[in-house]
Amino acid sequence: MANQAHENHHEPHVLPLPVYYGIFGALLGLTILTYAVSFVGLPESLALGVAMLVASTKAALVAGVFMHLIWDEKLNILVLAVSVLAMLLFFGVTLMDEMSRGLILPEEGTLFKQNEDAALKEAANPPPAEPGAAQAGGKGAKLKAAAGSGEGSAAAPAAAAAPAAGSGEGSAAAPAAGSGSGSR
Amino acid sequence: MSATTIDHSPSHAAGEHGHHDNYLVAKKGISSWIWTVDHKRLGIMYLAAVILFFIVGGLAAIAVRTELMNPTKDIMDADAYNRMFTLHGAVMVFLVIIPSIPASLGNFVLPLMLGAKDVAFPKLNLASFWVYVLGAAFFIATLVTGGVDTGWTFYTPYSIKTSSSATIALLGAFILGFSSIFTGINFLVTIHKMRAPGLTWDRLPLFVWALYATALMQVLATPVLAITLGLLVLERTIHIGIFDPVYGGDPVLFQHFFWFYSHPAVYIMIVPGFGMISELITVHSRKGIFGYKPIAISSVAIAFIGFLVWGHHLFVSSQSALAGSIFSFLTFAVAVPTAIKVFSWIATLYKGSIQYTTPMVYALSFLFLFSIGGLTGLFLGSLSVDVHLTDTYFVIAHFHYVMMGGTIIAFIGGVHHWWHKFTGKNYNEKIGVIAAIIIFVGFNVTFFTQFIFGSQGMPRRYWSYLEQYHTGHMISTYGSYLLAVGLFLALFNLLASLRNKGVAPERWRGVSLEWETATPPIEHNFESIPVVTAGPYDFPEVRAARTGNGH
Amino acid sequence: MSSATNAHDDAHGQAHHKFHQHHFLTMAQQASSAKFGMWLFLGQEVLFFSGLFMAYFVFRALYPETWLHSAEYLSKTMGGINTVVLLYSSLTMALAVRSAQLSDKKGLIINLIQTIVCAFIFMVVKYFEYSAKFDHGFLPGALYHGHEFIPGRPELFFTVYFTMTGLHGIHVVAGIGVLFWILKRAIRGDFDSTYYIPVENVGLYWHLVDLVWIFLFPLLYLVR
Amino acid sequence: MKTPLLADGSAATFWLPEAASTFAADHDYLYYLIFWISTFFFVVMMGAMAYFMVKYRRRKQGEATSDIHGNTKLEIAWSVLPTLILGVFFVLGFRGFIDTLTPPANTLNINVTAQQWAWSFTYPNGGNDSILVVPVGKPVKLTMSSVDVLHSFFVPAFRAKRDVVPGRYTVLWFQSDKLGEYDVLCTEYCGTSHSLMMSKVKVVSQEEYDAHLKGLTGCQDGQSLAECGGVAFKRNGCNSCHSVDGSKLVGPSLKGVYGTEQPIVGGPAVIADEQYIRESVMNPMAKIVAGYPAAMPAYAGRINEEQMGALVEYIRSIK
Repeated sequence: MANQAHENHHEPHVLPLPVYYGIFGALLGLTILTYAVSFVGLPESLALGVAMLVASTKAALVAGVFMHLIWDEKLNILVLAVSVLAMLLFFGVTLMDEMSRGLILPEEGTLFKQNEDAALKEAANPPPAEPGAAQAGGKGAKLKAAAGSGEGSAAAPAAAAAPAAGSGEGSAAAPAAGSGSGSR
Repeated sequence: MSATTIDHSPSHAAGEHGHHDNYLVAKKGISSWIWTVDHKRLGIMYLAAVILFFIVGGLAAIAVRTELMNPTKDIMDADAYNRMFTLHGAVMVFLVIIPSIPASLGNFVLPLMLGAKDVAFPKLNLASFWVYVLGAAFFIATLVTGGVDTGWTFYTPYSIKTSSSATIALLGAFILGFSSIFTGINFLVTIHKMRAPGLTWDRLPLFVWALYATALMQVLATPVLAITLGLLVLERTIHIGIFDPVYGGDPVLFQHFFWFYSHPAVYIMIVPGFGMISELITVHSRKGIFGYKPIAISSVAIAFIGFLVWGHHLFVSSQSALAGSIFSFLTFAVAVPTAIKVFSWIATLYKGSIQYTTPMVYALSFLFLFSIGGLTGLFLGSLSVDVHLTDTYFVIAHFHYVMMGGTIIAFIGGVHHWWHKFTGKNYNEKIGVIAAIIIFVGFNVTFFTQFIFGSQGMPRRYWSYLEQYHTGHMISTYGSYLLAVGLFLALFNLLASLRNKGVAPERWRGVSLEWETATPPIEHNFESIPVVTAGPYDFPEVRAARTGNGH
Repeated sequence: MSSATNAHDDAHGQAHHKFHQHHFLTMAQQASSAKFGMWLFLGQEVLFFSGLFMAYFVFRALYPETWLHSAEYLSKTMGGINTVVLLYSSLTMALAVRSAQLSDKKGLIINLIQTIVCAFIFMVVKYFEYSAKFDHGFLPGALYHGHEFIPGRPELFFTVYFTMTGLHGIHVVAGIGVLFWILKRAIRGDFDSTYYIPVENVGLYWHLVDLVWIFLFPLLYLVR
Repeated sequence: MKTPLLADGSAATFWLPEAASTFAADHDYLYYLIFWISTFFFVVMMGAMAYFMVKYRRRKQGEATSDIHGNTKLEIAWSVLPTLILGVFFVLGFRGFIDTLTPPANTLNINVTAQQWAWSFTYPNGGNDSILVVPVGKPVKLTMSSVDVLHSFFVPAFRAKRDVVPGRYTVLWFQSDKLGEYDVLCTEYCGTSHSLMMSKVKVVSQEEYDAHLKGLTGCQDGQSLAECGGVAFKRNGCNSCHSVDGSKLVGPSLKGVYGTEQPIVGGPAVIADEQYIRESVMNPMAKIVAGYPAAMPAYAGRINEEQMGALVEYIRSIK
């Protein structure tokens, strides 16, 4: 028959209270663990990995027990699995692109250094009528005191060998870019 | 899928003499329509809205083509032109093609095909319709506030900087997204939980399979569009910088976000068309479908692989070569199930009893046009050829062959196919066929020309162009006028039938469940829940062949 | 092959329930459909949030120094308190569903009230965190005017911070709304062991809000 | 790979424009390969359809049809065959794509700046021009960036296209062995005058190229300062937004503007003197003339002092 719904779900499936308290205790413990690990000073990628591992465990506990997924229809588990899979594909492929832009040509993977494109910022400021925009230029300039507004946005990055009209100013800006983090 | 019994359904299911009124007259007054939770009335309301917006988008297209008749200014300046092609694209994509088959035909037919009294969540269905109207109202509002000039793709950073009223259009598309998600959830639950007894997965009409694959994509992809457009609205209002290079954001990231939705959206648009064609070809040639399982499964396969090919819109956009290559590979992978479908439809005609009804003429012209659309996709999927062709009229022609030659033609065919079921009236068959042929000819004149001057290098979204493309544009414009004539003729033919009195006799009779109820259907669809004992295409003619006693 | 039976009045002899909708054959079918629909909605929520997580990962990869330094200005303590508050509310929500399953009206009401109180505490803590960011000029994008030097693109970090926690906050506020609705119905006595699917669905929604926070907390506050 | 389907490997055909770059032949080969294979399959499919349409048209209501549900061998065949053919297309396309992305060593490097709605090419000696002049038979590498929105650099005759993205560099290379003049088009929608954002690429002999390069920096001998400014005006694409005959384009016309009073958004009117013109070129956002959009990019760092002086002189001369 097409509808399993006729058959199942006659009586509610009730879990004993200690299960709930036990899961809550485990969640608290894992929270304390991840909080404590953040003070250890692990290298960044390792810290990210550990934090994600702990968070995934917590998520599995909440989804499995609090959301009753372990005892639920298989279909509902499938829904969650498919949506998480779609999300991971989205992350994976987009990140793969962002990380491999400079694979063939290094300059293609280079975002403009923040100080080099101050002129770009000036040029692209939205019309003053827009709220919030009017302040943008001023405080931007104040924060990035190192930036000279004259540096040409047309200048090629140091990586690109091509000399450009503004190359003089461009390379002058390059040391300041040490604080910026344009490249991958 | 074949059933051994010929006792197709209980006789009392077809309640021709029941004491229930049909859905059109069961309740009276405007408010009984506005607040209706009846999936059939909602389907009709969607149908009316979709046709209305198709006319709006179509008139915009005529205006665009007229302007392009000559390389110089014909009827509008560059700014007006940019707003006009954006209007055409946005209205056609968001208001017409996406809801066309699923929300209007699907809404009406799906519960009937499943033998259910309604969709799983009727109130959500109603909400979905009014959310659609609200989103459409935002789109219409942009007309009053001066239009939008970003193109329907809203590429950053132009969409951040433009002074046109893009914010309103973005909010409109954001809202429409939720309408689409609600419909998708509703359909998935309905198909999973509300099938009539005996209606197993391998007895579902292929239209239902197609709607299932579509709904899956609507639920999984549309939320990404919603968050993208939401971020873009914030980008325009408070400049949050995610897509804006001025603040270190990445404009190409927007394209990833956008196409992660919009490529599956292309399949959201075409897969229901596939389902529609499966119904038309079988019913009007009285044949079971050739290869039920491959067609059903390829719908779902296309839905899944469709999530992995979005980057083929970004081959020249500074996407990495690695990503581009992977996307190209997967794009070719999605071509295989599509090819299988087309082969199967053609094979279905073999040893059929083909009647040249209006819906069948649309189905055959779909096969012709969609084949061209699919094959030209191979040019665009090949990395090096795409470099030359992308962003030219070749792409315009390609997606019109798929979206219009595919989805819209299937949609019009479907409306003719079920018009009698919807209204109880028969339209003029001769005029219907003539209109279908005019549309077919006009379409090819308009868009095949564009393959040629597109290959020659004519870029898209150009208000004026170099002299060498003049002849092509002129032919294309004349073709579009012919196309418009055909479309209006088809519409008038359908509307004229509404003036006939009484319920006309049925001219073709399928064997899936929607044909088992009264015409027009009663308010709760079935007098009693039918029990299914055979597949969806087990026509008497097929059974006659099987038992060998065909006369 | 089954023969043609009339399924119309074939409702397993169940009495017609007050909340039984006519287009479902049985209460069990209705409950199962509603729950499947809710899960699909949650699946769509996962993808909805994924856009912002995507932005987080991309910009973290493009501006690693910014991420390392900007996170210093978020309070681990406040984030930690909110984590515990949300986890506790998740527990009370799960217990509320359990009470409904056992037809325990009093337990249901008490657990729902506890959940709502936790949601309010969460929003109050969030308010203090946000006002601290506003005072220091740590605002998204063009609004950013922080005085402390943070390398790279701090405005992007705070864009990601505000959009992620903001969208999550909107979900918490919406959650408070539906919790009040379900509380009202619980007081009216709508729910018992034969009909508790609205409680269960609101519970699923509330747990998802918790799930999102479980990932937000380490990503934004802890990993530096 | 030569292309056997073209009479001459480089002349324009019905489908494709003239081919003038080294990788155009490879591109055209694959294009025609896909074209003919597609045509073949299309004819077979439509032929079968037309045959069935005639052979199996309905002769009698209710005539028996057939109980065919599939044919496993046939279905496997028509799954595998397309897969193999598509695999070939992918591999050929991939190879061609990598070629267009990988410039050889020893390229001539030219920087491209795109803005609404003009192209600007910066040569190795620092000279700017609004058209691209390249020596014949030499690989050229363009390092491109945009100052405002997305653009796309497209030369149909070279089969070369690449988006130009603000905030990033993109690279496109080509080599042309054919003297001539080819169209440069913008193919990423960029606003009002998107369709007018065209330029030319001239493939010339090495000597002509060298001479052209020399003429780009500063003013020529015997040229008046105003004339020199007029040339700079065109080369920097100023004329795409500012007319010199009084007609209104995106920006104000410069006819007779020198020395007149200009209304400014959110501030007092200013006299259009030399100081104001300099500021307007270098930092246009400082004072926007009322009634016009704030659309002009900054030229600071892109125009040298000599050109700036000549520009002022030119604007003064437009009466």
